Amino acid sequence: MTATTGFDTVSHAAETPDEEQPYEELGLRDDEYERIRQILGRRPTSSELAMYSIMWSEHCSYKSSKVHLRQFSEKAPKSDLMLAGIGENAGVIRISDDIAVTFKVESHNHPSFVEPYQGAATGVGGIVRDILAMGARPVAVMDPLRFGAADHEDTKRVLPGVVAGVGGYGNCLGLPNIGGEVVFDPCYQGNPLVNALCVGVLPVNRLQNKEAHGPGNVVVLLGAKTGRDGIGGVSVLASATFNSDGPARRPSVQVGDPFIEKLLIESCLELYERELIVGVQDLGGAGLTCALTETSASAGTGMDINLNLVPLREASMDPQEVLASESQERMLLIVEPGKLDEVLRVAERWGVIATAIGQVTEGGRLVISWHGEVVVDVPPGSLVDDGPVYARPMREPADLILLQADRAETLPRPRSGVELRETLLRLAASPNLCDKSWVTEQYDRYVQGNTILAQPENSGVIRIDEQTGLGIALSVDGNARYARLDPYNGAKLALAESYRNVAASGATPLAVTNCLNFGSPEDPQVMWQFAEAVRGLADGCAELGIPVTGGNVSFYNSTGPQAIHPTPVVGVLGVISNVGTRVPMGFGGDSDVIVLLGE
Amino acid sequence: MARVVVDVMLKPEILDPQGQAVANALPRLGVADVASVRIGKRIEIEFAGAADLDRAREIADKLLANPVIEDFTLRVEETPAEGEGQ
Amino acid sequence: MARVVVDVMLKPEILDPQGQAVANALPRLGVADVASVRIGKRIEIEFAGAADLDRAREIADKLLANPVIEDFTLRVEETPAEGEGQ
Amino acid sequence: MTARIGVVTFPGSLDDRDAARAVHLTGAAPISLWHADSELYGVDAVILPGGFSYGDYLRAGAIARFSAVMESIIKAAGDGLPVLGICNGFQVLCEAHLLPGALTRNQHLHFRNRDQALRVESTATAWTGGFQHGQEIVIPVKNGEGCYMADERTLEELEGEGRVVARYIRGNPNGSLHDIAAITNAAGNVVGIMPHPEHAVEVLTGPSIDGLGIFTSVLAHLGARV
Ligand SMILES: Nc1ncnc2c1ncn2[C@@H]1O[C@H](COP(=O)(O)OP(=O)(O)O)[C@@H](O)[C@H]1O
Repeated sequence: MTATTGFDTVSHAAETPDEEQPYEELGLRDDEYERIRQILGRRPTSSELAMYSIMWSEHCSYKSSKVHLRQFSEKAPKSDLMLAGIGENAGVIRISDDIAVTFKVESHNHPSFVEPYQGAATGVGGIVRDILAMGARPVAVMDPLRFGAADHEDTKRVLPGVVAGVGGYGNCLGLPNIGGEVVFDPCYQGNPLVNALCVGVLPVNRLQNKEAHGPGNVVVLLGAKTGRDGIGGVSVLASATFNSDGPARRPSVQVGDPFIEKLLIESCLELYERELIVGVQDLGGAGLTCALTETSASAGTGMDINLNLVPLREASMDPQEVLASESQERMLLIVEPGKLDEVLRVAERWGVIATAIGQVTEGGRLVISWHGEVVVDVPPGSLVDDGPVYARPMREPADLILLQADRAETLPRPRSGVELRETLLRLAASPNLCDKSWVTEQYDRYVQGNTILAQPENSGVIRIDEQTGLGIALSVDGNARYARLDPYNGAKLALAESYRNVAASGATPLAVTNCLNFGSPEDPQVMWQFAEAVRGLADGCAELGIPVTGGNVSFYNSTGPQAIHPTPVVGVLGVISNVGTRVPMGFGGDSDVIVLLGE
Repeated sequence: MARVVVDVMLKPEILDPQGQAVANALPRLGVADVASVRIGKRIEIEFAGAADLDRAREIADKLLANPVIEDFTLRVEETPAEGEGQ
Repeated sequence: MARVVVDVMLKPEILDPQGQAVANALPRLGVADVASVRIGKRIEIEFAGAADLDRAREIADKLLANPVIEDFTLRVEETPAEGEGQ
Repeated sequence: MTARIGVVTFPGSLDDRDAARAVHLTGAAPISLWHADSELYGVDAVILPGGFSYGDYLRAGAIARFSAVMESIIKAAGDGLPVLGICNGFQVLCEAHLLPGALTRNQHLHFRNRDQALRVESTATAWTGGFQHGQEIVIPVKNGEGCYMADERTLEELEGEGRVVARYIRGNPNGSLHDIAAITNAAGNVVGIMPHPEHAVEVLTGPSIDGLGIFTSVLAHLGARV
């Protein structure tokens, strides 16, 4: 570090090639660090190192899953309805000449174990911004949840917090919750799963993209101030060797402010409506780092960013902390200079902070300065597209044969009326089957006035067009016990269940999203489960003729060395031309005939 | 009867949406010189017998504060005689 | 910078379900000698200049407390120097 | 002439579009009113919709009450303008002292959303004239701070003057004193109701269409006044 600036700069990095850097602690391997040095032609600055470590992490780069996820595109039937697919913030499906729908499910598992309320709340907040970034008004959420045993101490702490968090954030945003899952299994004891799905609606011609086109255009940061949220790992370690007296322990918990997010939604929709912006990207897990690199990389442009212009909650933040911060409720906008004033006015009217922090440049370099010194000078594509890709070793779990041999048929059956009664009562009382209204009552299902079906129906149905009655149906399903026994068929089964639920409510299934919750990809047995599940889902989609439009992978879900059951959660979106024809699940009237379809 | 007061505040680096919303509302009330507002909890624990500070600390730690995002301080407070006080 | 602390508590006759929930949970933690728990708000107002107690009282009266259900007290508090404190 | 019913949008209002839809379904014209604009544009009545104005931070309704539009509404309400506060709107009306008492945290401490049975106890308001006295209706309730509180004297006054407009029946969802779901001011033009009539106006989306009565009542009230 230069004595004069007090922080690591590009020129200083060029002068001190041998300075030791904590890349291992940041999760980068020797060869990955070498690659970074090659790309830059020097050692990275501490800010650059932080950025590469974030963007090349499993979470952002999909380095272990990429080779498998390709099947979704390769095997998928071609569809003219898909306006945006894998690679975008969320998939977009056209459902009429002028209306499109976008939906996606994402995980927020680990934060929800540490701080259940905020973890779950910010999980909802994050997926909502993905939907917003496509140009859509969010219209509903769903929440597939997994907890440990219902009577375990940790579950008593985690479950109420998670449910209150999902409700607290979604209710405050005015998003009806139209379905989800609550499943208990000891395998989730130390690692509950909080997946959140959001669906949004947009006029086809309002579809937004994240590309930072047009050199000279202004880069605007919209929303909350940037604080030290969720940067425990990165910033502490990145500054570790530079700070002799040792960095303070930072919180890794993000706190959400749904009120600001609601204002963010309204201001963005007004900006889209009035065609005031060129591009937009949400700030999610990887904060500014991800938003700046993805927007410039996808357009093949560069940027000049003055990081000092970013509104901070704490003045003492380092540049790498600003770049890595996971503060919630922020969006990045690309704006033509002539429209900047109007954009700032819209933000002000809604009470949201908007700040021009730099501009788009030609030449493909992302240059970030701090107190007049350049602290980052990178080709953005190297962070987004050139991350490592691994074909990890895979092996069928050793216990699988035994598990599969232990068949349900060998279990004793109830033989007498008394036994039957006993079995029935046990089933009815089991946490996985019993009434879930303690959870769902905490969610607003009426807001927006378009909820046609919600809990406890097979799928949620939302009216999109009040004139024509056009609507959509959504279901999310997963069965980890099946997936544990047979991940290939388990994933197919989740898809089939979700597909059936949508069909059963009277809609035509159109598209798929998924959240793949697994253990560590470094465990060959987990990797095998993952590969099988992806293969199963891709084959299932090909057989049913509907595409995967997006999703999310969550690895490293385990309690100690014990991985969770493989838990692919599948969401299916359907369209219904007139919601008046929806089919609720209750029996309709007295003399209705009951028919059993199938075997 | 003895009272222990526990003050629970969000850690300084944690976002305080409530405090921020209140601070933003003040100019509309004609108040301009407030730099920031933080909102936390004040919890009064009334002991049947003597005030037990260790007990109270344990309660605060386990039940009242979330150590991931909050700090707390606690102190014994004289209980004002009935009818007194503001 | 100067700080005024406003403590807002529910009036004694108003039911405090949150405090009650905490009180009810105590026996499970092995705490038996707590007579009651009341939960209110602690609000810290940081003034840009000198602490203005009258200003703060006005804010408390108009905005921070609802006189139908709440009482408040307020006081100036020394701001601990950076890095100090608990 | 078509009645013009204002629907206020505060930052964080959520059910404003639903309230406007309900107004529209009864044949009146919904007029959007913006919190920062003190102009009421000559509307015949005003609805403060549900939602989380200012995130419900501090206390629900506490910050919204200080908006420019509320100053005008407080004045107009004094002159007899019909004003309806639904859920968060009810909270704003109490904070603004247009209605007595306060809405506090639900006794069970959870947000609760369910289809709620109510009994209409007063038809002598601008918003309930179209119901039968004692009529039972079902409309959704959804709130975290819906527990109505007031001191004994206020409660006696409300009961004595017949100003309890609706009561929860078959279960009190939040612990409200006297099972109070809705109240009115002495003049009967300002009504606050915790459950959401605007979510019970269409067969497809509501548990009933009982909520329509609120919106048709005010139209009848306005018509009679002309
Ligand atoms: N299981 C999956 N199936 C299909 N697409 C996936 C899956 N996991 C991730 N994707 C896609 O990969 C891209 C990157 O995902 P992600 O990092 O979650 O997006 P974001 O940048 O919005 O956080 C997204 O387009 C996402 O839809």
